[in-house]
Amino acid sequence: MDLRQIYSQIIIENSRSNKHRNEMPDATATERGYNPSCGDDIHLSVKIDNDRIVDVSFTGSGCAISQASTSLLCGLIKGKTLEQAKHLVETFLGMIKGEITDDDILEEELEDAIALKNISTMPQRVRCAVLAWRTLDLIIAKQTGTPMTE
Amino acid sequence: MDLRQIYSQIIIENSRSNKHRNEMPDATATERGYNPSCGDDIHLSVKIDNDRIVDVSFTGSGCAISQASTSLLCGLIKGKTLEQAKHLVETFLGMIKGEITDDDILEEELEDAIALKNISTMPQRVRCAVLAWRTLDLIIAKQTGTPMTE
Amino acid sequence: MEAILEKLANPGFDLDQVRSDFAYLELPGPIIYLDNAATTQRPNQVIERMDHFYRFENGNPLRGTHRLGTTATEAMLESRKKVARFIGSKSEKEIIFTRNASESLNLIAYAWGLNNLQAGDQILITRMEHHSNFVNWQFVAQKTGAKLAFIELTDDYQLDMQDYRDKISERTKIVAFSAASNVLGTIPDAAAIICIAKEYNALTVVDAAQLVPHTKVNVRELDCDFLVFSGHKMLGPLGIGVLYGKAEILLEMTPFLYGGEMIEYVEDYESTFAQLPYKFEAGTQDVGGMVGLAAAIEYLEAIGLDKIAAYETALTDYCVAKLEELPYIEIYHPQQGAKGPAIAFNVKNAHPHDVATILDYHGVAIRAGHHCTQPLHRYLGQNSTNRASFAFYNTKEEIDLFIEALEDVKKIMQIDI
Amino acid sequence: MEAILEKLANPGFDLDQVRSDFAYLELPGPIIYLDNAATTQRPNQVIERMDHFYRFENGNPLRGTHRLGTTATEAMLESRKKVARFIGSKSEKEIIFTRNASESLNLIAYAWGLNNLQAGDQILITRMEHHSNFVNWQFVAQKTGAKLAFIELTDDYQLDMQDYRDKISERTKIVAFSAASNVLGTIPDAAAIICIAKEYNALTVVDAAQLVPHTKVNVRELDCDFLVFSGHKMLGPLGIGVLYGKAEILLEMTPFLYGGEMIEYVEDYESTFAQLPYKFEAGTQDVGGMVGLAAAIEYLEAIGLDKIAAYETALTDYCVAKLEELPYIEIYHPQQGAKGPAIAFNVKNAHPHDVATILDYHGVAIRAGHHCTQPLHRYLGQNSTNRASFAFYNTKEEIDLFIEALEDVKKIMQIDI
Ligand SMILES: Cc1ncc(COP(=O)(O)O)c(C=O)c1O
Ligand SMILES: Cc1ncc(COP(=O)(O)O)c(C=O)c1O
Repeated sequence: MDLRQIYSQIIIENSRSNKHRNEMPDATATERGYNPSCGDDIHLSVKIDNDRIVDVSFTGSGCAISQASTSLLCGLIKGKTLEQAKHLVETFLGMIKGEITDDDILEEELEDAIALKNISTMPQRVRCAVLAWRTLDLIIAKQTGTPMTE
Repeated sequence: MDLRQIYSQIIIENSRSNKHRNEMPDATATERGYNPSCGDDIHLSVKIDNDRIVDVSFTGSGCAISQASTSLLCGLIKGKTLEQAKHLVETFLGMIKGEITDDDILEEELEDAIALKNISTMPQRVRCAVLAWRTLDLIIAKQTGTPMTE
Repeated sequence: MEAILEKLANPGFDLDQVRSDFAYLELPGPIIYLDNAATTQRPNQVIERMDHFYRFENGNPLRGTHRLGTTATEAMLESRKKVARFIGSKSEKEIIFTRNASESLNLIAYAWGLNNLQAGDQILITRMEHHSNFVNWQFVAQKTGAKLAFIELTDDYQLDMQDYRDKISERTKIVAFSAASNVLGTIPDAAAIICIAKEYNALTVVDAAQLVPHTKVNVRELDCDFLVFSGHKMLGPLGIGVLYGKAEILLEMTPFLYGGEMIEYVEDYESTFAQLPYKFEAGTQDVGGMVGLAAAIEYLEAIGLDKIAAYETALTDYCVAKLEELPYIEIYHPQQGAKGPAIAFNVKNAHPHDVATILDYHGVAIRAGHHCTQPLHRYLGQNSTNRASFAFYNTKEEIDLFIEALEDVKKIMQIDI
Repeated sequence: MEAILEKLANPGFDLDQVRSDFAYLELPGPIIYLDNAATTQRPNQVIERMDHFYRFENGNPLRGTHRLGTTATEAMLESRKKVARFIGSKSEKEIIFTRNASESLNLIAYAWGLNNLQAGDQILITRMEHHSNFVNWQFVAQKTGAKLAFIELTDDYQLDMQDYRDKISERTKIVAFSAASNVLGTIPDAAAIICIAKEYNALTVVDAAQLVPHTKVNVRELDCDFLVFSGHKMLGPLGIGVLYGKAEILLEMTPFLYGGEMIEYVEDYESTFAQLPYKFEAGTQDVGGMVGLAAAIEYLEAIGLDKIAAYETALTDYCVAKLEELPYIEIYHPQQGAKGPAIAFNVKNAHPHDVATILDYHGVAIRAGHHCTQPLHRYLGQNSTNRASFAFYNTKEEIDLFIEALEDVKKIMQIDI
């Protein structure tokens, strides 16, 4: 495996992007995601209207992988229903766990976030990649009462 | 080494002897000697008159080696001055440590207590053999202010 | 006796193969090691597993930003999983690694006991507890004002269940008991004890240091709140022990030891703490010990705990029968009920220390003393006792040599009974 | 620089021979292990010493009524003597074996701190403490009402001795400080700190976890009250640590952990405790760890601590000089004074975790994170840092490869500085 498959152009760019990086004073829900071992630390905010995520943003800091993953998540779930978002969480976690490997499906559903696929080969960085997704999962669980994905 | 050199007739007999085994209500000094690891537990009493040990006895229980050693000590120091007794403590400890090996000297000074000489080859039983002697050393130290033998 | 001899002849596993795994048996001998309740020996597989870890997998666990940190972290996770499965815990989060059973029991005393007990409460333990499940509760009682009480024994050296029912009450907040006595061999009915404790909402602490090496234990079936044991008594290395605790109880507890790895955020004057199980594991952890313990579990499971228990029971029953033939021996061992592989006894008119020395001279390693159970020994009316304790790598022949050597004790100590 | 290169070329010991003693270097590589401050690797001699103990000397120590109990007891005594001599303690009674430095520091906090501190007292620590010498004092402060205060740092990452003098007072009961920072490499003047503490009758606790592996330490010359360190940071096994304490202080302290071996008499409701050092060692002790630590000390002494310190200092100075040439690197390391073999740094615009991952890809093992020093990192204004830390088995060539790999970090992370 080449490092550039992990630190691809998409990852580096998204990790530095400020597109979704801002406070959201009128958020419906905000949750903190934290990796004590490496210090990745984000706050993810969503505005929900009628079961639909009409806005999403984050603040915080962390490694390129956690920041890129968070940024990609924001781009992907904006405008989706909670149900659709939950499905994306499952697909993303499935990809990282190496359970969903079909690139066509992944690309169709996760779009650019497929760039994180190779993280599944680096156990020590998996937590960085999934941080934002687990945080979103928590938000959805609290909103809808659905259990969190394993 | 043969076990019968350790558990010799002298040791077995002295370990069961009741000759010096009694309370001493009018003792000048009584000290407890205890081996927490094996439970040997004695009280040694002396009556001192004008720097002379005019009476000595013990109570307690323990292994054959500790009991025989205590009994032999009592027989040996009765009637001795504190100074003479201290010298005997030093000789006995020297024998057990393997520092004094000359049988003529040992026999002359320690009499039957030379039967414990072979204990020096059994590190795990040394504490049993020296218990009474260390207790006596403590009594002498408290009476006379002389430092205890190392 | 026939059934016993049959079991000893056919243990259901390859005894010769097993014995070839234990290096101490290569020492110029004989070394008849009957002090397994103190600490077992270790098979080469356990030693080699630790070796491999230290040579090729060693790094600081949990902070793996590099290959050796990752291998160490994985070794830790794997070991914890193995322990969890071994005792039937539903989650690795319930497995806290400690240094030994004693530390596990102190952790409960400090982190649960000091914070949850008060004057008027009762701590109920038993007459046969090891000091490690005794002195810690004295400490808690002294600090909190709670009262310590003891379940006494029957004439057959069993826990007196009637006495237990008489003593337990709404004031009983914790029942801490040994699941197998390290002296008498008694194996009380842990499930029944726990069941009764539940009626009074008392927490249960199971000291399984002597049970886990001998019998399959399942914490979910037992439904105990805490259970502890030591690696070194079950073929594992020294320096590693386990505290099992129900997650919901561990979650409510404050930490015990503070330091690296067990924190979440450290502010200047306040800190928050890590998730289970890490909250209770301060500082760099002994992954070498953990992989050794995991290898020990693998070794035991490859033979089968059921076979081990049956064979060790046969060894014990055989030895008891042989000892009972000797008129100068007094045995402290129950007649009824389940029994672990430990037998306490005395040679009449001979001090246990002398007995042990003479046996050692014949290559037979047993233990003499109070075995860290002074209160039990006061009850027995003995300053100290001898103890022979078995593991599945012992043999009938070794017991025969032990019995023979006792005859020499009789001779040398000039006992005519 | 010339003197540095000269020292690196001629360390005064056989570096190739040393490197052949470390099995991890045989792994398909390269493995450039620069995470020694987290845990060192172990030479084969240490591993083999433990092996031998477990195979042929293993029994339960201190209760030896048989040959294997005696060999284990002797192994324990010998190891304790070796440790005592190694740090210049006047008696083995002052050497308490623990699991790690963290536990040693908890022991002091619980057994001395909780019993001797009260509201109005001050606990003085430093800004650069490891969580293990930080969170334990938070706990004591919260429990006793004593106030925690911090000696701050100078702009050169040194302890600010003026701030120390300003903060210490008659109310200061304990001064606890790291004798070598695990992040900055700073080595404060321990003797001066202790001297000032004495003026105020404050006890001193020296966290020497990072100093003992690097430099000869003498507790009698330092005249500290307590000193702690971990075996695994100095070639020894995991799971064994040391607490040195002055006998007269240890004697006055209550025990910490309760259980087997640390008692004298156990009555039903009260107990008395064993002599030093046993009073503080509950349960079966890790003799395997002790002999491993003793073997590690032998290994270090055979090379010579003075040579080790000089060579490790040269490695560190060389690496600092190389890092300073890279404009995209920010270093947190003092310019002045004594320095230990740890260097914290950041790659500008790259998160430490990414840096570590890319370095690992090149076989270079460093650590990224807060290194258990969150308060120090807040002071540095960094969430986390990278840290390279050296041992005497590292080489100049390894540092060169590390620096080269940093260039690839720059490229991959697209840093243009
Ligand atoms: C300065 C310092 N103190 C204490 C510790 C704690 O050591 P351990 O994790 O071995 O308990 C460490 C190591 O992480 C350290 O670097
Ligand atoms: C029943 C029982 N509990 C607790 C212990 C303490 O175990 P450790 O010394 O390993 O802490 C022992 C072993 O001596 C034991 O037999």
